[in-house]
Amino acid sequence: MKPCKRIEIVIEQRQASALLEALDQLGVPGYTAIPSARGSGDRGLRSGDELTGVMTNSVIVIACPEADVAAILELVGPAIRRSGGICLVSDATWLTH
Amino acid sequence: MKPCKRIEIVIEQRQASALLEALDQLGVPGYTAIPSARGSGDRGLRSGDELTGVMTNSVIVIACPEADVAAILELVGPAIRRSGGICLVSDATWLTH
Amino acid sequence: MKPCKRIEIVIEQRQASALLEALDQLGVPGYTAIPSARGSGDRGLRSGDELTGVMTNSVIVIACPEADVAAILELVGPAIRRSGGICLVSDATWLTH
Amino acid sequence: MELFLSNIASPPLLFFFLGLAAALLRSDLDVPASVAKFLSLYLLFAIGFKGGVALRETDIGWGVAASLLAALTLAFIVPLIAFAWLRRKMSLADAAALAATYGSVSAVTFVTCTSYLDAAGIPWSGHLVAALAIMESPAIMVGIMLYRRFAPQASGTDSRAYSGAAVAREAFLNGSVFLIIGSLIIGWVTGSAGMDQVGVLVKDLFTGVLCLFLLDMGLVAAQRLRDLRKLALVAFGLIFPLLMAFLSAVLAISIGLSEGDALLLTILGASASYIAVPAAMRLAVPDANPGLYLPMALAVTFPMNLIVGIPLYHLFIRTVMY
Amino acid sequence: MELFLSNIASPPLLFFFLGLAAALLRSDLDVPASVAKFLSLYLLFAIGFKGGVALRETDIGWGVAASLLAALTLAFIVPLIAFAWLRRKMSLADAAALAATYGSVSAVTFVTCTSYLDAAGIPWSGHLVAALAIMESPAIMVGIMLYRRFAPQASGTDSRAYSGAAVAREAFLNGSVFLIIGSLIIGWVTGSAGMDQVGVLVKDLFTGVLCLFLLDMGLVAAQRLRDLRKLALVAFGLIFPLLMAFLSAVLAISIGLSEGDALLLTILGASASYIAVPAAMRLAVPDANPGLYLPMALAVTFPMNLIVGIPLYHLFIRTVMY
Amino acid sequence: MELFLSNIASPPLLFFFLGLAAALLRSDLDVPASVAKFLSLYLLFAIGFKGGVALRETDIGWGVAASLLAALTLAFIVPLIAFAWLRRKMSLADAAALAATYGSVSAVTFVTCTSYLDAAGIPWSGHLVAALAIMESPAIMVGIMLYRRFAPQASGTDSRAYSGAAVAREAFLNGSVFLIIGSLIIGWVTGSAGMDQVGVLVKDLFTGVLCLFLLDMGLVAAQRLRDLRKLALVAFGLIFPLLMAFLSAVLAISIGLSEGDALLLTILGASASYIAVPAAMRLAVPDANPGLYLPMALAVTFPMNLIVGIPLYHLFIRTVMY
Ligand SMILES: Nc1ncnc2c1ncn2[C@@H]1O[C@H](COP(=O)(O)O)[C@@H](O)[C@H]1O
Ligand SMILES: Nc1ncnc2c1ncn2[C@@H]1O[C@H](COP(=O)(O)O)[C@@H](O)[C@H]1O
Ligand SMILES: Nc1ncnc2c1ncn2[C@@H]1O[C@H](COP(=O)(O)O)[C@@H](O)[C@H]1O
Ligand code: NA
Ligand code: NA
Ligand code: NA
Repeated sequence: MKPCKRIEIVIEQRQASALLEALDQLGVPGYTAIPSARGSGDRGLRSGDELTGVMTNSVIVIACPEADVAAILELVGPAIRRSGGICLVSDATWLTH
Repeated sequence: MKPCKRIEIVIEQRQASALLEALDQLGVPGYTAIPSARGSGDRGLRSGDELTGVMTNSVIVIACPEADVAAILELVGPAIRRSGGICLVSDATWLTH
Repeated sequence: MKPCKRIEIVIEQRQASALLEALDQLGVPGYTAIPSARGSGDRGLRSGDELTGVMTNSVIVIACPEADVAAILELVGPAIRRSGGICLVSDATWLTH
Repeated sequence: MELFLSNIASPPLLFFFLGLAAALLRSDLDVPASVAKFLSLYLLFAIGFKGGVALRETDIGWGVAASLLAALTLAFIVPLIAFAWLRRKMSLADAAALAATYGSVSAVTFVTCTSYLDAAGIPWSGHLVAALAIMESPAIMVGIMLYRRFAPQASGTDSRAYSGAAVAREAFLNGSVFLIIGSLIIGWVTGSAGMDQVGVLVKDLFTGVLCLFLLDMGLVAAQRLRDLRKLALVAFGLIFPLLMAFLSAVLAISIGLSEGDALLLTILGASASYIAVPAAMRLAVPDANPGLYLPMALAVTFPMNLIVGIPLYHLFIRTVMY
Repeated sequence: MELFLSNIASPPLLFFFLGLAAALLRSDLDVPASVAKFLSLYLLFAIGFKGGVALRETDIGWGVAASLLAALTLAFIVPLIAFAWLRRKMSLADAAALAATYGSVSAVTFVTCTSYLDAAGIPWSGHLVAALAIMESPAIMVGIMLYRRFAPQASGTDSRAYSGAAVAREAFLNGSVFLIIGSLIIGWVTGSAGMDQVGVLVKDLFTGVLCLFLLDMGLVAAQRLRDLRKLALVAFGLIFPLLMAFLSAVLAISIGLSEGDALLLTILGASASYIAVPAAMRLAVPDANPGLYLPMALAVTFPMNLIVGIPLYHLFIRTVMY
Repeated sequence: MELFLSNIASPPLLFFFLGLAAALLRSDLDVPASVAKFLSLYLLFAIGFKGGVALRETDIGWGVAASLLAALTLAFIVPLIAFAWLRRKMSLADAAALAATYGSVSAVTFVTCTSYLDAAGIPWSGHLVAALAIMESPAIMVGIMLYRRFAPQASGTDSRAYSGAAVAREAFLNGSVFLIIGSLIIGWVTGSAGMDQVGVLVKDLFTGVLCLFLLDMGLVAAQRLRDLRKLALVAFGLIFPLLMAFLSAVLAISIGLSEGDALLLTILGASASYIAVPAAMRLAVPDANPGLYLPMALAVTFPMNLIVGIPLYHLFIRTVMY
């Protein structure tokens, strides 16, 4: 087990692919993305029932060493400022294999 | 970054809308809800393959200041006592934007 | 509220059922499983758009007392070594009901 | 015997067996949940529309009134009998939920029965679809009312309890009830001109889609069966519908329904709901265990009606009528 | 009056009302999102293919060229009028997004109108489907360009801003635009031999599937309506399409289109996009509020066109033409 | 040449190209995964049922026995050849998985080939569907057995290793294998009476649904192609099927199959599985890289067979036969 950071991002589904590509280029060790989440926040309700994905969120989880966090947040910040969402960082331990 | 609490609720899908409405009225800063989760717990297996949503869970995540936690738990407690589920609270930091 | 551990596992969807059955037999207090997640990691991209579930992940969340963690990790470790995935452990408090 | 064979050798039932077999052998065959939901919406839409169009061509007389009255009677009596039977044997909540489950009806069983009649060339009337629609809700209300009436001090119903309006909403605005009634009305309003526009979807595809849906129901029923290990409950799920079928068939024959219509009313009396009622019970009677009423309706009574029930009731009706 | 009644009594519109009613009464009826998406893909595929096959049998002459030119003209003018109207009343981003929304078209409205014409036995031409395809993209580009042109110092467009190529991609490679154009071309290439192979799916099932899709659109439209509480916006969503319908109808008649084709061009001018444009706007104009343009197009303008618009525009065209 | 043109100008293939184009141009067109899954279930159900009904009308004689024997022979020989070829060039696990992939068959390729034959008016027999069903499983077992036989000390197979029963389950109870065999049997049991009930779904809609499914396969194939950057593998995915097609065609002609049946057997030999086998390999040979065998079967061999293979093999068979 090694200590790590768990970053959890909620972002509009249509913006998620671009963010994931940017994260890939940054060289994050990996990510997991859950599509089709509903939500509510400053920008009102996203009911997740849309034909277009416009009103739907994706949830992205990244496990990474503490050292990577700053660079990731620098990518995530502008993205969620532009079109809404949240980003939480917490401590975890990672089962190494 | 500011410290916050991350509340994670697993509740039966058919009860989720009512809970989210109640949370809205309480004035939580926001929430994200992931539908169609399977699960198992004290009340047996919920296989998530039902036509009706009866055997399916939703996962709800709320990021909020510590001060809000008590009021939220007061809403969540009776709901999951009635029809099952869990509620976890942990520490996180929130990227402010 | 009582302290507990939150275990979060990302594993290939087709391996998830076997793992959940094994966890059940071990006697975990419960679990929640979210299907159809995309992801990327050491084994490349899993785009989650497959007809077969081969390129799709499941996310499994388990809340349990600290004492159970070791036994669970012993099950999870080999499973994700074989076919990929991650396992994170973090602290939380559990709303008792 | 012949009836049984021709029933079992029909494509819908064979696909139901295929689904059962796949699940029992633990094949990884599965139908995505959203698609199964859609197939069920299609079946409600199609049977409702067909029924409405047929109803339009009927003159509403004594025959229609008698069927609907008989249906309504069954919808109130059956849950009361079920409750009386079960009350002592389990918790109040479970007994009430099972009363609602067995008092209400299964649209898929009904639909399979119409396809059985069509294949056999036996005519049936559109107002039986109206009977189906009428019978879905009352048992839900009866179940909830029984639960409340007998609850010691409204146990399990805390401050955020379920209001009367909410009960009615669950009973009448339930998605499947609403869709079938709506389609019935639309079919009735647009008549044969409407049928010309949507007939290929509503009629020509019907049995084929039913095959695909029953394939999934077979998969789901076999999985649910694993959850249900209490023999007494399995016995109830087999015997109670037989008795209710007997009651319904006698009623149907005594009010002079035709062979096809009598069989449909019988199957309504004998079938148990596994879509509308479970959804309603989770909200209205949350302390009843869905691990009981769901598999009993879906994994015991539904296959029994499909495989043995339909030809058996048919045989009974034939024997009495001719 | 008769036109209104025959429109309202058609199965597709009645199912739209059923969906509206279900949502307003808070029934739990719902169509899974993935299925609704698929139904919309089917409608684009079918209308595109039908249009392409029909186009093949037309000789491309003045009539076709005039319709397409008229369509293109509307596609550039309508968003400019909308923008001029709205610019002072709201933020730049919202005005630009609404201009794109109302300048573009709704394929589902168009498709419902073809089913209205088919039911009435009025012929229409395949090249109107080409007009539909042509009109989807330009308004998106106009909207984005207006937004950039008037933005003080490119506000809201930071370093990761939206490039010109990306704008074009949103406009032309949008999934629904791409599918309808592709199906149109494939229908044109394979002609009636192709139609023989896929005709049952593309033609015979069309109205039936449209019923199911409009059921879902009714559900979604009523839910969206709740989000929209500004009366001025509702008024715009009702009045602006009427004016654009008037403009389009006059244009259609003056270039000599037939009754059916004129109605289709009119509905193209009057309808607002709620699938292609919102998807594009979220990427190109992220600071516009989707809580405005989405419900206005989907919950105000779409039902208005379906219920009142189609027969009203038809009446107007008839009155002027005969 | 004519053969190529008529193949390429068919609606199913054009929709496959449309899907490829959409993905290559990075359009956001997409078909929901659950719907794509359902369309594939439909195709297996329909082809199985049609084959079963046709089989019933054939008298099972030498011709049928010879085809099935030839199919079985190919199912064992092809994976062995593939393994011999690849063994030195990659890890044991990858070689075994690719052997299974290329030894098994693609039902969608087969189905597209039947639609090609139907459009050309060339008859084919129901027992070729039985051949398809027979060929799906053996290669899976051969692949797993090769993997075990050559593994140094059962590397990669830890204590929770894969049992023999599990291997058989993967091979024979795989969802798609099970559905096609089940539908074949049901078609055979119910015969033309069954076909009367489900014919519109199973026959009239077939090519149309195939168009929609190939649209999605085009989208997915183009996306998968991006993952595959090794030229040698692409070459294998193009050349190996050609050789196996040659082998199969010679076998087919030498046992006296008709033109249509020979083409179907050839396409079975030449096609590679991208649904059943990958699912099985993930469990049975987890250390093989799905990023190799999945894109090779889906993004290289499948399009090659669809676009070039079918008419080419047809030309070869024609030349030899007449
Ligand atoms: N406090 C919160 N807790 C959980 N999710 C949130 C919260 N605030 C916003 N979100 C999610 O982020 C999405 C966009 O948020 P916003 O930009 O605030 O409208 C919402 O639809 C929610 O899914
Ligand atoms: N210990 C646990 N960890 C994760 N999820 C749980 C746990 N216990 C219960 N759940 C979830 O909550 C649902 C209802 O739980 P219960 O009321 O215990 O049957 C289950 O179906 C699971 O999805
Ligand atoms: N650092 C990470 N953070 C989040 N998810 C990850 C991470 N690494 C791997 N995953 C998930 O685990 C799956 C398999 O990972 P791997 O075995 O590394 O290819 C990926 O498809 C991701 O969904
Ligand atoms: Na009943
Ligand atoms: Na317009
Ligand atoms: Na092969």
